[in-house]
Amino acid sequence: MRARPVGDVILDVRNISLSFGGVKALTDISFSVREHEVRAIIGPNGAGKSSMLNCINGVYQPQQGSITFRGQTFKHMNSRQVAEMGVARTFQNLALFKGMSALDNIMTGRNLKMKSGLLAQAFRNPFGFGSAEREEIEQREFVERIIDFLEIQPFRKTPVGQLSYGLQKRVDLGRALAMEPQVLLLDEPMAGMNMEEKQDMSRFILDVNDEFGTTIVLIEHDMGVVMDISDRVVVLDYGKKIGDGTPDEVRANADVIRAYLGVEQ
Amino acid sequence: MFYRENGQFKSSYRADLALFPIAQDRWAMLALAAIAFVGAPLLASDYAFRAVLIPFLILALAAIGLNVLVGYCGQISLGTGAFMAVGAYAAYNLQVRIEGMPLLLSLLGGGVAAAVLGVMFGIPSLRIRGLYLAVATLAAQFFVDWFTNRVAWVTHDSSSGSVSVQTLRILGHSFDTPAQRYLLCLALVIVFGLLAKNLVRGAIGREWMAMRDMDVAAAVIGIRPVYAKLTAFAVSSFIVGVAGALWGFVHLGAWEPAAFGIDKSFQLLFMIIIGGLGSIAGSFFGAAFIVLLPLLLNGIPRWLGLSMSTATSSHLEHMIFGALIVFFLIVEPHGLARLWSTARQKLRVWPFPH
Amino acid sequence: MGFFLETLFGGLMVGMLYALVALGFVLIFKASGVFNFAQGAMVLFAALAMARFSEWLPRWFGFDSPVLANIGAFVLAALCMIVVAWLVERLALRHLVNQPGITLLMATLGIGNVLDGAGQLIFGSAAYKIDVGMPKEPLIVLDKVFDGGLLLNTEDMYSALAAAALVTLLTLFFQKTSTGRALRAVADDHQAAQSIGIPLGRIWVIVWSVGGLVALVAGVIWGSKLGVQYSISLVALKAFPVVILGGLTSVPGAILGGLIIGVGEKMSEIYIGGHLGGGIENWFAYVLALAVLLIRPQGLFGDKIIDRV
Amino acid sequence: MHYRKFACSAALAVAGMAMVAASTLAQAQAPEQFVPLLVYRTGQFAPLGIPWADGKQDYLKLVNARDGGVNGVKLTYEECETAYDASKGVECYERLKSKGTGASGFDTQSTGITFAVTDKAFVDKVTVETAGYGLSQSSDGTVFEWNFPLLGTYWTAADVMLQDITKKEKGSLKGKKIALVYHDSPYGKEPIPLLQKRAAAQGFELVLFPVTPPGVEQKSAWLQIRQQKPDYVLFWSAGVMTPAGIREAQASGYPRDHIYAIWWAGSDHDVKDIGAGAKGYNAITLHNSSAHDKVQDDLRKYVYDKGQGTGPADSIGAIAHTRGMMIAMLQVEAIRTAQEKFGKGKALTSEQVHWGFENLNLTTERLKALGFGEIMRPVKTSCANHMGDDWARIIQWDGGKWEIKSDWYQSDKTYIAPLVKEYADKYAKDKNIKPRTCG
Repeated sequence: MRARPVGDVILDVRNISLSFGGVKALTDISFSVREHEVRAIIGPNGAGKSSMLNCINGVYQPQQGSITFRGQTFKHMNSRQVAEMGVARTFQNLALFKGMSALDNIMTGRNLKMKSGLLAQAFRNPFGFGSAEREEIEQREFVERIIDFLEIQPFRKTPVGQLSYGLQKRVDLGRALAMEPQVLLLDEPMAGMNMEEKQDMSRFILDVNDEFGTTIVLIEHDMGVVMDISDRVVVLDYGKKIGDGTPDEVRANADVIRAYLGVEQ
Repeated sequence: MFYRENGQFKSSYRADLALFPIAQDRWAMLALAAIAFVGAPLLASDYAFRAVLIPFLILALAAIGLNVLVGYCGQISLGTGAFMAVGAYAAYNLQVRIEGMPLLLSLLGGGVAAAVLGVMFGIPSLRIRGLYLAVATLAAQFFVDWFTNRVAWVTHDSSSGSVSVQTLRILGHSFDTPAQRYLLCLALVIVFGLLAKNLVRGAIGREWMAMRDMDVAAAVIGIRPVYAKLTAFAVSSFIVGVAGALWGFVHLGAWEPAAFGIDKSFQLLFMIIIGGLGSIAGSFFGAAFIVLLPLLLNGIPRWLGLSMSTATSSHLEHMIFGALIVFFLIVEPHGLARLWSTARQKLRVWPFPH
Repeated sequence: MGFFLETLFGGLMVGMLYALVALGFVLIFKASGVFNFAQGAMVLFAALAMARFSEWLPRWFGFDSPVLANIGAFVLAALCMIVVAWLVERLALRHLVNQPGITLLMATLGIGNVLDGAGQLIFGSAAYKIDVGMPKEPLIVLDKVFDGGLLLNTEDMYSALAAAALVTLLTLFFQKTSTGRALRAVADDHQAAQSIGIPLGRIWVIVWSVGGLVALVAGVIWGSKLGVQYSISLVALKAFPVVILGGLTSVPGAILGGLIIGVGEKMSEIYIGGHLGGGIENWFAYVLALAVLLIRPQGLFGDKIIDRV
Repeated sequence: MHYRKFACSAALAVAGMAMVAASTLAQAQAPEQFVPLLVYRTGQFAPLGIPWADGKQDYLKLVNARDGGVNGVKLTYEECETAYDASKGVECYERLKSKGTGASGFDTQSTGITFAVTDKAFVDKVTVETAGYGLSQSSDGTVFEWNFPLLGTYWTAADVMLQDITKKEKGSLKGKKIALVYHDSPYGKEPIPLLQKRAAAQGFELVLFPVTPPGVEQKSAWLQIRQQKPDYVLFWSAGVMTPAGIREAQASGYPRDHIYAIWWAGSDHDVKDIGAGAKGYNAITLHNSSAHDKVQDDLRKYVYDKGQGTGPADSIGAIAHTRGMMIAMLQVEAIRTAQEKFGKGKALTSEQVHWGFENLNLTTERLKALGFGEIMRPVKTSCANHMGDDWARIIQWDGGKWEIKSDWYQSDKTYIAPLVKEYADKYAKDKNIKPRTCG
């Protein structure tokens, strides 16, 4: 089985409610994520899955509820704090930096780690004065490890815009990994992939979870995948939580079957 | 073929991170520098210096500054002229008010002043986006136009509000001949060009581009929009400010506020569009283009011996400018810089198609 | 008191004239997502055409009825603007579909330059005259109430009325006609519009033509006020704060924005300007707009912007 | 294919560079005197710039056609479009300054360009001729060795306007209120110091109304004028600001005949389209614009009838056109004068022509001979006095044409001289120039 056993709660979401104008996107959502586990959020389109993630990393400010991370409780998360606390995120419809190379995209993931100031960077030089060059090289080395891990060496310098969809998804993941996150939020990492790509991606996700012990919160439509790789599953429907538990429990949950898996009966 | 990289292996990331990883480029750059520093001073005429090379260099510098903001950070500004003006007037005041103020310090001071204003007018960018911001930056333009005109202090109480600078001396060495002034500009442009290049290829540069390409994602990976945007505004206006100071001190020598009017702002914007958004080299291409095109347009008829009225040629100039801008936006949004790198790519793989 | 009212009315009327120019921006932005920096150039181009044709037509066809000349000139100028719109769509816009707004904006800067050059090349760059019989002498009312009476600028008044009429027409056009509705559809979503079979290209030509006609009316009004010369293209600079204040996508916004800016300008110049040495109205308009944007980044009536990831 | 495009444009650019360089290696041939013509036929001020440029070129053509040049020295010329832009102006200046045997003086037609080239002129030893514009203190030849604000400065204008007003007011302006509505730029601000001085001395109140360029909208200024009811309005405008201002004056019911406009706002194109609306509008002029004289007839005879006119024939006699010819005439006479010293029939250097500018002496007879007798008054320059004699008079628009309203005035030196001294000294100090001694 896996190297690191599932630990205690690392991220605890309490009674989150979010609405745009009159429209309710999330109503009173609560669930918890345990260290090292793979936690899936499923639900039909428009169920509020992405909104949930957006609340967690402070893109949206929920009107009610709180989020507890490693014992610290927040009403409003600010993206910067979240990032500093080690939460990384990939995006449903690619949010890569189109104008930049794969390498640079992943390098941005290291920005939090780069400390040298504006002047230091301006006067960066190969002669060993100042911190900038050294830092750049250190971080580059780390990023190269990720590049190897994701097997995208040949595309380092290619502008991501020109990469295939599958590869872009990997770069997206790479950018998140570059932050050395403790919790990794994956928003439909396999959407629009073919079987083979999906298998690769699942492998990467499990490896990450395994090798680095990264806790993973995953939104995915492909039930097969979800049931295979996740330890516990939250089910959302119309912004409400209708189920929570192990894959088997969820499979057995009547509401879930009605709302979601119903089609399969 | 010309660009044969076989046998050039990069054994370290440092090598790969070098400014010009490919040997040919390094040589080309050295050659270029040699021409600029040695060739030009020997060959060029007064006219070439004063009317072509010096304005070209200064505008290129300003374009680099604007490119940091627009090309790299994606915050469009229509108030560049204002920041040039602030640079020029600040430098002027440092010169006339402080006895024995070193010229270089005043120039840098101009930059700092512009940077401060830049940050002030950058603050709205945290809330206002895109087109709204673009128009809002005009506020800077018109405010500074008025301020430099109205506040006598700015012009050292000169009767008409025009200012005029003394002879330029650095460390007791005075820069009178066009060649000397050219070299002064060249040196400054190269220094600031390199600094800018360092910034855009480093961490902060990546932050800027991240903001430009997808600000939400950028925030999520821990980039602070405030920091990224305001640094972009500061750096950009600093460089633009220095350029403005040079424009006033070296190119014009004496000027009225109109010298930094809204036309300048647009002219610079054209430069970076044509030269290449998000490219330092592009800034140079753009500046060269904008400086040379008018000369060509009213030169060509003369050299071909056919007489075209000055009015006609300047109307044509407008039209060709406009047409080219649209053309570039359609065909090559990355401007001359991209054309150049495509050409280079071709040379690298020549004779093979790719 | 009397003076205050005069300032107020003055501001309102000038505001209406700004709104007229601003309207061009809004129409085009609504339907093609383009912030048309060329609007000023279009005003100049239209005004030049109007002025010159009204001068040439009588010469060409040997008649001397100013009314006829004006009507003929207006029609020809209108045709010119439609051709311009068609060319713009052909040569520029259609190649820039779905480009980011900033790219489009820069493109219009280019188009503006072309129009400036072309206009003056074809029609000349001296000062020309448009005379559509606007009254010039002032109207003094209520001279019982205030000493010196209350001065009304008749020309501005008529111009403002013309502007108001135009606005009503356009609103009707957008609400009632099928084309108008198509335009609104396109405005809301290009792809969707295309998918339900609205030909984007044609719509754009239409909306740019409408923008051109608005520019023509603005050109006639400003031209008969100032005479036609290069500088009237600069009235656009007066309209920018109006558009962003009112919101790029809202016709009523343009009108209200115009009135606010108009009044704000005059009030600031007259009541604050003195203490600052005067000449502040130009930047004050922009600062006013900026201030509003800080509270409502999409302008008073603009559509709200939400991030989706 | 991008590459090909790029190659082409690159080639073009290189070629251009080469040509530009080549074109500057000007070589002198058979006695020809080069006159640079900086003009703006486009942009904001084109309506003024076009007739002005035509006038300058027409006169040179006339001299060549009628007299075969100056003592046999053909006048060559080249126009360079500045669009009133300082940087473009500098380019023109640099391109033309050393053409032929050297440029024989620049009429920059622009305040901004004058500022920018003044410094360069010091170094290049080229004359900058700014008849009726430029820095007023530059009439002090000891400091401004190379500037010639011939015939009058803005201080002349302001002074003469006030003289005329004083006359209208039976000799006293005490307790009067006089407004200055000005183009908010160095050009528009130039008269303020003198006006303040006179206001203090004559006891009238001076109120200032800056109008932000381009001045398409100046309602607030005129509303305030309507409220404060100044007795007179001095109107220092340019370009579109002029018609816009007159319109506002009309619309706010301010009597046009109490407006005094500077010469740049007193040309035909400024008022003719407004017609009756501008009836009574006063302007100051350096010359009898409405008068026709031999020079115009000659111009028709020798140039326009041969179809070699620069502009439309009907612009002959227009104020701006006449002024253009006058400026060109002064330049030609400077050349002629210089030839007296450096050799008749010889092509002269810029520096030699400068001597001519400094020793101009156009007597009534001479002017008559030149065909300018009706148009202007005698003028005599010297090493110290680069303005010469500043004669100006007031003209008035009667709804259809300009009419001469006043006799010739000359500025009152008791007000101007000390100002010139003060500002010239300040300039000298700022630029640490050592004033030369004239004698």
